[in-house]
Amino acid sequence: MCQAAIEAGCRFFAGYPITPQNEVPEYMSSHLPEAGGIFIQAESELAAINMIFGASAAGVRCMTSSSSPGVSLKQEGISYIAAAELPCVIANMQRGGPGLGNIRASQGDYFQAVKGGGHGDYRIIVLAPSTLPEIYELTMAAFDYADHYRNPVLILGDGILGQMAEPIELKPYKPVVELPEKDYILDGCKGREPRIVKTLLLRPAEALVEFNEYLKVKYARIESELKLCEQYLTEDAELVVAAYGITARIAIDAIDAAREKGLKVGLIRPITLWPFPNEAFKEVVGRAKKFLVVEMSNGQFVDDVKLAIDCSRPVEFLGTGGGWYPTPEKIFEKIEAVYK
Amino acid sequence: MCQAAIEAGCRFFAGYPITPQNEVPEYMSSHLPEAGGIFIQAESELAAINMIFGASAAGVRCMTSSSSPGVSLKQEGISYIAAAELPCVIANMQRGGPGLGNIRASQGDYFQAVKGGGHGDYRIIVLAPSTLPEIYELTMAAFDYADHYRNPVLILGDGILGQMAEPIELKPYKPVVELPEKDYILDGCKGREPRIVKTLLLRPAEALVEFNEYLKVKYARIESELKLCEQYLTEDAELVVAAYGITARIAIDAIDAAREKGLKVGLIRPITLWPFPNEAFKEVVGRAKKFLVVEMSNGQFVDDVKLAIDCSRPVEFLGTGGGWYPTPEKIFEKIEAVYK
Amino acid sequence: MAKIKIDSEKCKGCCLCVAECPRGNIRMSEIFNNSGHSFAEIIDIENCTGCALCCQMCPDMAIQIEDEKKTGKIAIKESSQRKSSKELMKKLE
Amino acid sequence: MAKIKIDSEKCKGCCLCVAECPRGNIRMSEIFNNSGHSFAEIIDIENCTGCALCCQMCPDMAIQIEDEKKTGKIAIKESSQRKSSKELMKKLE
Amino acid sequence: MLNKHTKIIVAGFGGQGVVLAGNILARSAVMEDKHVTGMVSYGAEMRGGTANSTVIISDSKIASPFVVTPDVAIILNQPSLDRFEPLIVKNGLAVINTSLVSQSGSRDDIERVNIEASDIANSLGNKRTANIVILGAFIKKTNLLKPESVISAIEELFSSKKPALVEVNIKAFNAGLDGVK
Amino acid sequence: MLNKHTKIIVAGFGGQGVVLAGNILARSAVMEDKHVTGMVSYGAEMRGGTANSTVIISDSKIASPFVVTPDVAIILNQPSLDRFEPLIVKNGLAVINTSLVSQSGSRDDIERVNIEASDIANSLGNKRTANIVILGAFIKKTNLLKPESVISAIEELFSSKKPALVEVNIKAFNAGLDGVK
Amino acid sequence: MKFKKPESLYDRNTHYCPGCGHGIVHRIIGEVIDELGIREETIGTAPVGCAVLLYDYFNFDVIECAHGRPPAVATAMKRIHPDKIVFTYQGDGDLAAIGTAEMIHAANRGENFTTIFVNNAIYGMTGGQMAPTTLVGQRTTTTQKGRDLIKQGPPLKVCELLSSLDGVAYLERVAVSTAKDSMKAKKAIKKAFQNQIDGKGYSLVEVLSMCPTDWKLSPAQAVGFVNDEMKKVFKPGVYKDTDVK
Amino acid sequence: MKFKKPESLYDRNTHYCPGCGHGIVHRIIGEVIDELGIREETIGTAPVGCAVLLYDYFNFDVIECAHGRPPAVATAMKRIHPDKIVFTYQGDGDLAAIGTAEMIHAANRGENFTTIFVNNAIYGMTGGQMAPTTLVGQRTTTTQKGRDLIKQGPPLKVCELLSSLDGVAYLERVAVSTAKDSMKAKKAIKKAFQNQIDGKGYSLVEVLSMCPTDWKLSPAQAVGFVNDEMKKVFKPGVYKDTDVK
Ligand SMILES: Cc1ncc(C[n+]2csc(CCOP(=O)(O)OP(=O)(O)O)c2C)c(N)n1
Ligand SMILES: Cc1ncc(C[n+]2csc(CCOP(=O)(O)OP(=O)(O)O)c2C)c(N)n1
Ligand code: SF4
Ligand code: SF4
Ligand code: SF4
Ligand code: SF4
Ligand code: SF4
Ligand code: SF4
Ligand SMILES: [Mg+2]
Ligand SMILES: [Mg+2]
Repeated sequence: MCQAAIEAGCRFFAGYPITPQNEVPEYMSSHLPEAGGIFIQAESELAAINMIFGASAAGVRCMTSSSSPGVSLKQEGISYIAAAELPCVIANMQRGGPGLGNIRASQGDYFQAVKGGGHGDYRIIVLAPSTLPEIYELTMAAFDYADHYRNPVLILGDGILGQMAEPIELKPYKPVVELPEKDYILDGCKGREPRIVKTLLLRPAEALVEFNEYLKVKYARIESELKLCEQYLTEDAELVVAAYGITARIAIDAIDAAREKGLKVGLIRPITLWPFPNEAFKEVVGRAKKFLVVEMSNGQFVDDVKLAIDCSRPVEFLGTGGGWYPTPEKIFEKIEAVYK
Repeated sequence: MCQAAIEAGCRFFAGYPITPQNEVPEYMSSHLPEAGGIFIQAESELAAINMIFGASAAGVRCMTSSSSPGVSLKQEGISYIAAAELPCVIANMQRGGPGLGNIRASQGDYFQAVKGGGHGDYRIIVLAPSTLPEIYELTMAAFDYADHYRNPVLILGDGILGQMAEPIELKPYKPVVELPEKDYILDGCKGREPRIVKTLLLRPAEALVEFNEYLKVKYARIESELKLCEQYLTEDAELVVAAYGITARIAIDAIDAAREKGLKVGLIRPITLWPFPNEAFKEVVGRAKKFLVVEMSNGQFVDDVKLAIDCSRPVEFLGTGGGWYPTPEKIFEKIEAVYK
Repeated sequence: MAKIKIDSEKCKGCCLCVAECPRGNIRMSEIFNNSGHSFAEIIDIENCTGCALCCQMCPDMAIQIEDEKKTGKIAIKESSQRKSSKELMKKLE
Repeated sequence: MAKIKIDSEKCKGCCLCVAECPRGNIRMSEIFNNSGHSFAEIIDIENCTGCALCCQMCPDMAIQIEDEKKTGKIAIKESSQRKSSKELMKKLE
Repeated sequence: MLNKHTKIIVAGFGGQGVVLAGNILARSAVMEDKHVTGMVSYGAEMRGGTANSTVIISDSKIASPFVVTPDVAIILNQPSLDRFEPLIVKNGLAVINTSLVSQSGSRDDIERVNIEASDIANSLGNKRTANIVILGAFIKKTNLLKPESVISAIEELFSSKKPALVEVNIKAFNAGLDGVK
Repeated sequence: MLNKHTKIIVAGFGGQGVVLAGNILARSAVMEDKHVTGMVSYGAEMRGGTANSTVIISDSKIASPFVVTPDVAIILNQPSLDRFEPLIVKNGLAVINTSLVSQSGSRDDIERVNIEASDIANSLGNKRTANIVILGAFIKKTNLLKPESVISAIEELFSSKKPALVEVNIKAFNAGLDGVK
Repeated sequence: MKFKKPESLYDRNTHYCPGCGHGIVHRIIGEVIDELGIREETIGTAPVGCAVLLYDYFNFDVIECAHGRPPAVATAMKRIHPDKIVFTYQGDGDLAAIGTAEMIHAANRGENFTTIFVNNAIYGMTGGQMAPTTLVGQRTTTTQKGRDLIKQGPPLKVCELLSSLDGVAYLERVAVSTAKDSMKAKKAIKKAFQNQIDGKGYSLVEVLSMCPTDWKLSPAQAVGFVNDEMKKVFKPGVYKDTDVK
Repeated sequence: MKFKKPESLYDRNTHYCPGCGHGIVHRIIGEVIDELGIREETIGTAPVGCAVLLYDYFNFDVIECAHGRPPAVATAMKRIHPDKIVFTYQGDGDLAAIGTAEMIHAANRGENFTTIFVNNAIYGMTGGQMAPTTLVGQRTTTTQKGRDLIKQGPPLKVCELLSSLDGVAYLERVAVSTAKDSMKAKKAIKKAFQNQIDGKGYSLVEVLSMCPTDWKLSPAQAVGFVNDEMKKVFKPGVYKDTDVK
């Protein structure tokens, strides 16, 4: 992730240590300065996210990273960044919650990430990689989406992705979308009118309403343009497992086992959690009789699946909360149980 | 709200000023000490919510209050309190967002309140009053629910409710649910084993998973027991307007107008937003042909309405973001437009 | 004599300049400006030393001094307030 | 003579007591305890003054002194570690 | 929208006591066992600028507490007239503090009560009572509430915080009542 | 579950170098262009206690990176044997550091390779190389990876951080290879 | 003598109350920036507080920050644009309450930006609640009987607090409650900016300022409150200056 | 001489690394609480940091707090139970980084509880990142070439920082790097608790402590680091004592 970020031109990182994502600031602290960038170990997550606010307004590609409790502390800042329409990349390597919980992998922050844990009607783009090579690619793309849409992008990973090893083929950075000129940067008003970055919209009285109308349109545009989703053996699947991130990988083992037993099971794996790839789900609905949602939480992702298919098929659920992962065996059992 | 809180035995309040809810700490600062309680103006919302964490563990009924950005800052703390199963009451008098936004009334924090803006699989009870007398009653009840379920209760109001006047009939406090003995209080271990309040569950490795399983059951119990909802003219309604809080009041004017024109329109108003009163919606679905969701946001509450009725009816939407309220006229127009 | 100007529409009537003037040379108007404030007026332009203490104190940048060398007339912007409170008082008598 | 006791299963082998003993009266074992640590041993119980400096320094409360008056035997809990590293060394020769 | 309630707006500069005037109306209505809601708005400004306070008084339950098109506008200064006069319902009423409002309004489908409230207040020795003077005029004109209720409300609201001001405010109210033929 | 991959677990005390051993395996597999995933777990403890590292090596794509039932368990101490032996698949393999494991395991449906890795490491003058010794034994037994790959991986991983240790670790690896007939 | 609106300020009426000290501080900052010729190099940060709209008055780049976080934002800004002039403008709620940690750590890291700290002993914008700098005995909407030493503690003295930090270059406390004070304040603020230009590290000027509205005093009384009460507790003066040994 | 496990501690092995200072501090606290006879009146707070599990070792009521927030929690606890003994136990990350604001304000309010601040110049639990108190030149996982005075600023000195606050009753810095130091530390900690019993207000004892693991030193070397390096920068001594005029 870090390599990808630096490769993609990230030149500012601010973070505060928290397990399980300490590798990120540690890597950044030594490699970012070598690449001419700035690393700051902030005094807290609050300071970190607000440094990102400043860094983004200053015009550089920037990133922060944390894990669940730390990301909760960043919610106010994220709302501000979204409101100021500043691009940035935020990583959440989720751990078991609520509270201090534990440091195992989890997907318990889905709601926070996808619905928005901060205040107000804002949206952030949420990417959910499931392999290290994908993290590499999506991290690069995250900076592009952020700049393209002038919006925060969250990489929703988990403790496992943060601590596992897998070979990555290093690819040179190439933007995946057009990158508009940054005409909002604050760097002194020499030769131009002063610029203001702000989120308070008092006057005229309708200013904030209009801004929210604008945001609605902007978000609708993102929704229509950006939806990533992967499918596996869904062509003839009667039961479609829906899972994202690391859970999807585990599900594949279970699906392979089910296929061996002749069960027609496939997988749909959203890569963007917001925007949610509704179309892909709608497409699959035509064929599938049932869905099975598997997630490392007690049920958050499941709502979006239901909404995506307009509740038109039964949606079964297998969840594990508290930083524990479902084994392929468990998923297989569940598949067998719900498959009819 | 404050009077109700004190009447219900609230004896600890910690808050940080923010418009539009400054009346709350101001009232508390003078009246709570008179009632023998403790008022602390905290140095920040973070400090405030963590003081509540301490106060609740110390065994007193306690409360904090804020508005949108301040509530974002409390998300980590709320996750901790939910994880520690400590009772407390939190008020959010929502204002326009995202970011600093403005100080008008808004319902833009629905997701944060209902889905949970903090990390992990926790739930908080969310009450959405629409009149001052209801605030009075629900505030008292909030303390009871909090104690009964050992869970945080959020009163989701808005800037208007915070600043309007309406006669209230003062009623003496009477618990609405059974209040279990508080056997978790920390007050020194004289004559008993030491107690620990904690949210880190490391050992055995399954501890947190088991705790989350338990939480799931607890939440399911709350869901089955606690659902408040009001209906207005839904018996024969072909179009049902769904709205909560202040918006529902505005909708009533529009519905009355529609009725005068012979349109069969009714209102369903959830009072508990979590647990969501699915049953009431299901009951209405049998008769209604269509739903119209009205909310002061660009679309957050609408998802829960769809899920409550299993997407079995068209759900139209009228939203106003940015701290602006829909006028009865606008709602009426929309009713006319979608009514067929 | 300093070319001192008080912008009556900028003035919010706080009176801080009045206390600050070493010559006691500023008073508050009896009429109101558009924002409803009684505003500061120079009593005697000849008496003003141009020390700018009033300017230093004014929170609203309502007082400016154009140039200390040249003499000139004090230009108090005409308030667009319609009636002075004195006039009102009279009516009531 | 102090009735000093080192609990070898509590000891984590940090050696801090060794440096602290003014009599140089503590050494580290050549065998390991159940947690895999070489642990502290009193060299000569007679030589111990019971000054408790070692106790003050021990991060693991592994050293206790029962009573300064009475004499007694040092009770070093037997480690349940099976082989000493010396024995292992020998085998390799 | 449905004219079952009387919707009132009191508008002026911040500092002219519009909030207090609204409170007095609301309190008086409560005393008469009417249904009432009150609301305050500081416009877009935090400090200075205009402020307004809206009150709905009714014999039946009030749903929406918002006042978009007032039946009565109690106007304390010029900008408030400019802003709210166009919103008054047809055949509605404007009560105007002519001490601070010079241009007469543009509507000819509403009624008007003019009173030099600020001047009267000044003459009573407390210019801050213009809000109460104008309330008097409003009550005299509409009889929406009993003068006694308003006087009790004034007594109640001032006596707790500033008892010294009870008297002058009652005077102001009476001056307002008398100011309208 | 489906035995297309070789699932390996390396387990011992924190500090015995289980993570490093896992890394070396993973790195060697990458050099041979195999698919590989690696993962680390510190158990429930933050400090001290047991640690383990799991590696999956395969010729085809790897989905789940978790190892629940290892094909091979490389065991550096007694608690790890107690914990992981029961999980080894039928006909799987346990490579055991008998220097620190006295009770022999209870399974009779698995293969066993015993090596006194800690003693050998000690004899090489660096007791921290027991993890590498045992890797040698494992490679010798299974031929899963080429010894040269492992040696390259050792060179690569140490040369950047602690070049002084390259030599003794290669020695340790070779001693491990030789330790198994 | 000449006295004109500085170029760094727009010719606009402010939203501040009559007699509010913010206006004076704005004017001084504008003059200093003009005199140093750095308007086109300057990036200001706006706090959440009565001065949140300062970008409506200042004629240069400004970023409005979340309540209390200007030091974090300025840290990033200045590190990324080391050749620009960055300053934070913060109230006592913003800097000394919710933003305590950010302020202390930016100061201690010796970030090379300038802080103008407007201490009016109250939360102005939210309507007059107690601030960390509220005086003992001072009435506010949340201490209606006056701040109590036991319940709310003594006022927080920011210059004194920061003076022990090795990373800080310059600390001075001034006032704007008399013309003389304002001139002193200007000198201090100019030095604080000059320090930044010279790369000396973190400089903070605390300005004792009037809030007549929330103190419920007339502007003249408010000036008196600063001169007679505040200065007694918050002693004006230089608290640290690495130039002076 | 007699030396036994205090009643306030359970007879358990800790999870701390060999040579970790937390164990010594625990023992001292246990002894002090025993000696003052307040075990059954005591409510401790656990930080997030290596000492998060301290409730597994202490034999009295404990509340585990969010990272950095023990002072807020303790404030509420003590105000509600003024007759109980409340203390916070915090690391340098917990107290001097993320929890700076809470610590300063509780101290300044003069809350009548006791803080034991374990300064080991590193983030122990998360694996050795720089702490605010990391020494200049000290290598950590986020300052691999050593803390740089310019980039990361000088170490934050908590006792010096707090000494200017009027609300604070007692501040002392001690160490546990020698037996002698430990005995001094015990005296200081006892006084800090006694102050609370006597209602004197906020007392904080900063304890310089070893973290051999994350310093990547042997326990003996770690002791040397405290004695030779840390004490040079963090000078032991009494920084404030309202008893002494
Ligand atoms: C997170 C958050 N908390 C609280 C507020 C509300 N708030 C706005 S300004 C302010 C305090 C203003 O006081 P100060 O910083 O002293 O500035 P002043 O208005 O006195 O100049 C507060 C608490 C907010 N906007 N955001
Ligand atoms: C909000 C939040 N941020 C970060 C962390 C991760 N974290 C846990 S402990 C710790 C620092 C520990 O250092 P210190 O307070 O010095 O205690 P030590 O372990 O050194 O005793 C951090 C950053 C967390 N748990 N929660
Ligand atoms: S310039 Fe000096 S003398 Fe002239 S009016 Fe102002 S203060 Fe008075
Ligand atoms: S100081 Fe300025 S605003 Fe105040 S009265 Fe004088 S001119 Fe007017
Ligand atoms: S008690 Fe004193 S003399 Fe005896 S072993 Fe310990 S340190 Fe040495
Ligand atoms: S100090 Fe304690 S733990 Fe360390 S070696 Fe000595 S007895 Fe063992
Ligand atoms: S409230 Fe106070 S600080 Fe704010 S503008 Fe008014 S006088 Fe100034
Ligand atoms: S990491 Fe450091 S502070 Fe934590 S237990 Fe180990 S030695 Fe102690
Ligand atoms: Mg202030
Ligand atoms: Mg530490």
